[in-house]
Amino acid sequence: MRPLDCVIQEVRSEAPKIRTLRLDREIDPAPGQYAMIWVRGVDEIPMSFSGPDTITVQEVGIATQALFSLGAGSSIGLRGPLGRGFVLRGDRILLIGGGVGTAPLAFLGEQARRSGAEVTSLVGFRSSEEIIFETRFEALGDTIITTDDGSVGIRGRVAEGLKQLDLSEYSQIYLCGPELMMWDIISRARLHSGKIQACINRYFKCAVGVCGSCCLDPEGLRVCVEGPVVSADRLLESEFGRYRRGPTGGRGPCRG
Amino acid sequence: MRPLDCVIQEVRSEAPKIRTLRLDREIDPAPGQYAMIWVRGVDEIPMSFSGPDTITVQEVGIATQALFSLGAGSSIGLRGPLGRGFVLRGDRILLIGGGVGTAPLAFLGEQARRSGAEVTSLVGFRSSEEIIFETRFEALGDTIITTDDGSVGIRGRVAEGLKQLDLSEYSQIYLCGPELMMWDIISRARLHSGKIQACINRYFKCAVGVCGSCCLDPEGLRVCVEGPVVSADRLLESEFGRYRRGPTGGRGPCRG
Amino acid sequence: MPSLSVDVGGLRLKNPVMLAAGILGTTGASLRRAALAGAGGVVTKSLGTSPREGHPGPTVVQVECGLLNAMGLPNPSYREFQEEIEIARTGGAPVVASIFGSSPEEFAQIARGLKADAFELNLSCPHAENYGSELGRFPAMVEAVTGAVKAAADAPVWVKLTPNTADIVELGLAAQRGGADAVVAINTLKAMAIDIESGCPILGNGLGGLSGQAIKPVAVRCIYELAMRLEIPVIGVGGVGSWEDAVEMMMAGASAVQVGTAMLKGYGVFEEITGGLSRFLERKSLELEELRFMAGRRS
Amino acid sequence: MPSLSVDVGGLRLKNPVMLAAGILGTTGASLRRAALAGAGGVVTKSLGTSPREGHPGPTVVQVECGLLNAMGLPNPSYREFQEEIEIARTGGAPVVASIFGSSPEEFAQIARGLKADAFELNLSCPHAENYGSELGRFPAMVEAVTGAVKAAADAPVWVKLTPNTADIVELGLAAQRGGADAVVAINTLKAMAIDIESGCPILGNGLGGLSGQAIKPVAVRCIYELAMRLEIPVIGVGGVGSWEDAVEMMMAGASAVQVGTAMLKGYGVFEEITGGLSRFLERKSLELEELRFMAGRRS
Ligand SMILES: Cc1cc2nc3c(=O)[nH]c(=O)nc-3n(C[C@H](O)[C@H](O)[C@H](O)COP(=O)(O)OP(=O)(O)OC[C@H]3O[C@@H](n4cnc5c(N)ncnc54)[C@H](O)[C@@H]3O)c2cc1C
Ligand SMILES: Cc1cc2nc3c(=O)[nH]c(=O)nc-3n(C[C@H](O)[C@H](O)[C@H](O)COP(=O)(O)OP(=O)(O)OC[C@H]3O[C@@H](n4cnc5c(N)ncnc54)[C@H](O)[C@@H]3O)c2cc1C
Ligand SMILES: Cc1cc2nc3c(=O)[nH]c(=O)nc-3n(C[C@H](O)[C@H](O)[C@H](O)COP(=O)(O)O)c2cc1C
Ligand SMILES: Cc1cc2nc3c(=O)[nH]c(=O)nc-3n(C[C@H](O)[C@H](O)[C@H](O)COP(=O)(O)O)c2cc1C
Ligand code: FES
Ligand code: FES
Repeated sequence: MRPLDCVIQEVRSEAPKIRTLRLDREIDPAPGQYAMIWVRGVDEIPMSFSGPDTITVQEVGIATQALFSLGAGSSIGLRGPLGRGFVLRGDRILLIGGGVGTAPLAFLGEQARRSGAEVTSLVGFRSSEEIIFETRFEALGDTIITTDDGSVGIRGRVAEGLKQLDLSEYSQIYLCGPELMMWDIISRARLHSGKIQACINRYFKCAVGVCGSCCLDPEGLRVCVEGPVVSADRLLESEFGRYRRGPTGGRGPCRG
Repeated sequence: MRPLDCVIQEVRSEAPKIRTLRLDREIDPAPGQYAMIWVRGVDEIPMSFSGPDTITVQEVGIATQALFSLGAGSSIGLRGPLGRGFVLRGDRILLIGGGVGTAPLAFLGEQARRSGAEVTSLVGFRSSEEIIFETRFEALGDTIITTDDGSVGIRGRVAEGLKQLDLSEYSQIYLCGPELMMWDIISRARLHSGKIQACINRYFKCAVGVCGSCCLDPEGLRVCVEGPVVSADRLLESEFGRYRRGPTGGRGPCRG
Repeated sequence: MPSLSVDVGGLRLKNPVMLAAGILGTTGASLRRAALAGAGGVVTKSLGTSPREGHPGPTVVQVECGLLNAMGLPNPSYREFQEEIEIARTGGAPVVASIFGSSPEEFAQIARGLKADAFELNLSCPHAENYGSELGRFPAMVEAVTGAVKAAADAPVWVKLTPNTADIVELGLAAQRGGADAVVAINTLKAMAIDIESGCPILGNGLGGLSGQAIKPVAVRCIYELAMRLEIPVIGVGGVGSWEDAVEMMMAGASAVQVGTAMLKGYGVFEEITGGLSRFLERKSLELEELRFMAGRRS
Repeated sequence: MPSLSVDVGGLRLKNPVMLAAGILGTTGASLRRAALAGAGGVVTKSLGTSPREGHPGPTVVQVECGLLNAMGLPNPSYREFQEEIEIARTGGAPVVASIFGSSPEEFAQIARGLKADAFELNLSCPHAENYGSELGRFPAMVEAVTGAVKAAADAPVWVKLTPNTADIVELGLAAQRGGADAVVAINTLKAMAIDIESGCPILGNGLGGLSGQAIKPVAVRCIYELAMRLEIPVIGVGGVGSWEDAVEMMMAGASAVQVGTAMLKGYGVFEEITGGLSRFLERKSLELEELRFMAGRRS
C-alpha cells in the first residue's frame, strides 16, 4: 500500500507540546495499532491511533515538530493501520499509561466501555500542564492521576498509583508509556505479567517486517508487525527496559 | 497465466493426417474456445478444443508435425481456454463444418444435445479417408456428409449439401472450416447471416489481444480475444474471404 | 473541463495518452480503432527495411506482474505499411511510425521512404539481434542514428530509449545532440521466464522484454532522471494502466504517456485514463502542463 | 527425501535457501531466527566502516508488485556488529557478512577486521552515494575490490552484482577475475514512486531500489546470462517467494537462492520453499544438482 493522502480536519491542543490531529477519514484501526505518518519532505514516523480518526503527537524532534506545526487543511501521507493492537480480554480492565502513551489507552478504554467492560485508569504525567485526556479517562470509570511534581493527584511516578489498586481484580491490564515507566510497572507486577499487554516503541523504518530495525532481542520479535502490543511475559525475557536500538541498528540506552 | 503443463493421455488417429490428443485434465473450455499449444522447442500454435479435454490436430507444417508426432506420456504447454466460444441459441441448431474444422462443432453439438437441442450436421471432407468424427455427428442427429470426390455422401463441396436443407428452420447455424468454404456458405446464406456464428482462423501470436497480429479489417477486431467465434454479419463486412495476414503482418491470399 | 491537449515533440495531441509501439499496431484498422477509442496519438509496430516473420512462439508469456515478450520485430517492411498508415490516419489522431534498422543508413532509408506524422526510432528492443538496444546502448550510435534520420525525415523524430543501461541520461543526451524532438522512455527490461515442469525457457527466443505494472517504478525513475537533465520533452511509457499511473509519470517529467501492456484490458483504457485525468485536474484546479515534473519541483 | 544440501561458493549449506542481505539482518537475534526457521544460510545487513543512520523516511513503499526501498545502508559499523554475528551463528547456519565501502581499501579493512563464514561484497546498492553500484557498475572496480578483499579475508568472498547495467556478464567476469568464490545476482532495480496527491517523490531519498515479484524475470535473465559464461557459482536473488520461484532460478543457473522481500509473508517462507523443493525433486526423481542450469541445457 502506498501512503494514503489524509487531510487534517481539526487540530486540538492537549498540552503545551501535545496536539491531537483529526483526519478526514476513519481507516478502522484497532486500539494499539499505529500508522506510519509521512510528513512530506521531512520523514515518516510511527504514531499510535488515539481514536478511530485521530493521532496525538508530542513534539520531540524534527519530524514531530513538523507534524505539530501542521494546521487544519494540511495533508499528510498515512500507511496503516499497522501491527497488532490490544486484545480485549474479560470485562474488568485496567489501563496504565504515562504521558503521550495514554493516547492508545483512551481509545482502547472507549472501545472496551462500549462493549460493556468496566474500566479503571491509572495515568501519570510530569505536571498539571502536561495532563491530557483527563476527561476521556474520567468518563470511562475510576481514574487515578499521578504527577511527578504532585501538582495534581498522587505525587510521584505512575507506579505510586499501583498502591491503591489490587491488580488481581482485573481481567487484563493494558500498558503504554515511556519504556522505563512500563518496565517499572511490569517489574512490580511480575506476578500478573500473564495478563499485561504493553504497547511498546522501537525504532521503526520499514514497518512491514522486512528491514529488521525494530527487532527485539533475544527472539528477534519484529515489533512493527508482531507488535507493537506485546505481552509482558515476553518483555520480561527480552531487552526491554535494558537497551534499545537506534537508527543505525546499534544498541543504546532506554530513555524515559 | 504461464503455460500449464499437460500430459498427453491418449492419441487417436482420426485420418491419415489428423489425430486427437486427450490431455490429462479438463480445463473447462466452451466449444469454440481454443488453447495456445506450446510444442516445446518448436513453436506455440492455436488449436480449438474438440472436447472438454481433447484437441484434434491436422499436420500441415513444422509445429503441427511436431505435435502430431507426440505420443502418450509426452507433455505440452497449454495456455487456455482462450477467446470467445460459440453461444448456444434456440433449440434447433445446424452445424456446418469442413475438414478438421468439424472438431469444435462435434464438441458443440454434444453440449447442445445434452441441453436438449435438436442437432443437424452438414460436414464435408475431401475423400472418404479424410472423414473424421462421423460417429460423433451421427449420434447427434441427422447428418449430411459431402466429399469432394464423391467417395461418400454427396459429391462436391460442403455447399452442395445446403440444397437439402431449409436454413430458415434452424434457430442458429454454426460454422467452422477452411476460410473459403465458410465464405462460400456465408455468401449463399446471406439472408440468414444474423444467425450464423463462424469460428475463424487468423495468425495468432500473443493470443491475449495486444500484439495486433490477428486483427480483422476494417474494424480491427482482435480475433484472438473477441473471437475466434464471430457472427457472419460482421464477417460479411470484413476482409474475411478476401485476404488474411501472415506472420509478418502483411496481407496475403486466403487459402482453402 | 480542463483541456487535455498538448504539444509534444513537434505534434499536437488532443490528449496526452497514446498507444505504444508494437501494441495493436500491425494493421491500419487496429491503429484507427485506438484513435477512435480516444488515444491522443498512435504508434505503429516497428517497421524495418524488409519483411520479417519474427521469433517462433511462444512470443508472449503472462508473468506475475506483466508480460514478457519476444515478438522479434515481425513486420511486412515499411514499404508495405504505407497503406496501413493511411488507414490509421482516418482515426483522426497523429500516426507515429516506429522504425528500426541496423545502421544509421537503414534508419534514414526508411524515414525517407515513409510518410508519417512523426518517427519513433526503436533503439531499444532488447531481443532482436543487430537491432534495437544492440545499437541503442551506445550513446555515439544513438546520436548518429538520430542525426541521420533528422537529416532524412520531414517529420518530427522521437528516440525510444532502453532502460537496460547503467545511465539512461547519457542515451537521452545523445539523442538530444542528434537533434531529436523528444525521447520516449522506456522500452522493456531484458528478462526471461522458465517453465519448471520441462526446464525450458518459455519464450521461443529464450530472452525477452518485461513490460506492464512490474516496470512502472523503473520507468518513473528513468523519466525523472531524463526530465531533470534534458531540454527536449520526455514521453513516458512502461506500466501505465490507470489515470493514476499517467499522473505519476507526468509528475516524473513526462509530457505525454503511452499505453502498451494495459491494452490487455481492452480499448476502453483510453477513455478511462483521459477521463480520470480530467477529473483529477479539475479536483486539484491544475492545468495539465502543471503536472509535468512536479516531483522535480517538490524534492 | 532428496537431499537439499549444497556446496556453494566455499560454504556448505543444509539447503539452498538463504536470507538476503538487508532483510531482517540488523540484529543477531533476527538472523538467528531466520536460521532456526530453516534458512540454509543468512546474510547480514550491509556493514560499513562507520555508523550510518541511513536515509530519512519513508524508507520503504509497497508498490504494485514489490517493494521500493531506500534504507541508505544504515548500520552500526562492522566493529559494533561482530557481537551480532556471534549471536546469529548460534542459529546453526553459516553467517555471511555483507559489507560495503567506497574503495578497495575500505572493503579490505572491513574484511580484515570482521569474522564471518563468508563475505558478500555489496557492489550493487542503487541508492547510496559513493557506495554500491556507483563502484559496482565499473568492471575494473569490481575486479579491484574483489581482489583486495580476497587478499585480506580468510573466508570465501561473494560479489553481489547490480542489474542496472547494459551487461551484467562483464561485471560477473570481473568478479571472477578478482578471485570471487561466487557471484550473487541481483540487487534491486533503480526505481522511483511519486505520490500523486502531493506531487512528491515518496521515498525520503527520492530514488530507491525495486525488489520482489516485479523483478523476478529480470533476475532469472541475469542469472541465466551469468551461468552461461561464468565458471564460479551464481547465487540467485530477486523475487523468490515460492518453491516454484526457487526452482525457476536454479534452472536458470543458480546454485542457491536468497529470499528478501518475500519475508513480508513471515519466517514461514523458508520451510514453505524447502518443503516444496523437496517434493518437486521427489516427484521428478531429480537430484538438486540436476536443476542447476537445466534451462541452458534445454534451449
Ligand atoms: C508504535 C509506536 C507508536 C508511537 N506512537 C506515538 C504517539 O502516539 N504519539 C507520539 O507523540 N509519539 C509516538 N511514537 C513515538 C514517535 O514515533 C517518535 O517520537 C518520533 O518518531 C520522533 O521523531 P522526531 O523526528 O520528531 O524525533 P527525533 O529527534 O528523530 O527522535 C526522537 C526520538 O524518537 C524516536 N524515534 C525517532 N524516529 C523514530 C522512528 N522512526 N521509529 C521509532 N522511534 C523513533 C527515537 O528514539 C529518538 O530518540 C510512537 C512510536 C512507536 C514505535
Ligand atoms: C482459433 C484457431 C483454431 C485452430 N484450431 C485448429 C484445430 O483444431 N486443429 C488444427 O489442426 N488446426 C487448427 N488451427 C490451425 C493451426 O493453428 C495451424 O494449422 C498451425 O498453426 C500450423 O502451424 P505449423 O507450424 O504446423 O504450420 P506452418 O507451416 O507454420 O503454417 C501453416 C499455415 O498455418 C497457419 N498458421 C501457422 N502458424 C499459425 C498461428 N500461430 N496462428 C494461426 N495460424 C497459423 C498459417 O496460415 C500457415 O500458412 C487453428 C487456428 C486458429 C487460429
Ligand atoms: C507485445 C509487445 C510488442 C512490442 N513491440 C514493440 C515494438 O515493435 N517496438 C517498440 O519500440 N516497442 C515495442 N514494445 C514495447 C512497448 O512499446 C513499451 O515500450 C513497453 O511494453 C512498456 O510499456 P507497457 O508497460 O505499457 O507495455 C512491445 C511491447 C509488447 C508487450
Ligand atoms: C528493505 C531492503 C533492504 C535491503 N538492504 C540491502 C543491503 O543492505 N545490502 C544488499 O546487498 N542488498 C540489500 N537489499 C537487496 C536484497 O538483498 C535483494 O538483493 C533484493 O531485494 C532482491 O531480492 P528480493 O526480491 O527477494 O527482495 C535490500 C532490499 C530490501 C527490500
Ligand atoms: S521496522 Fe522494519 S522490520 Fe520492523
Ligand atoms: S494474436 Fe495478438 S492481438 Fe490477437
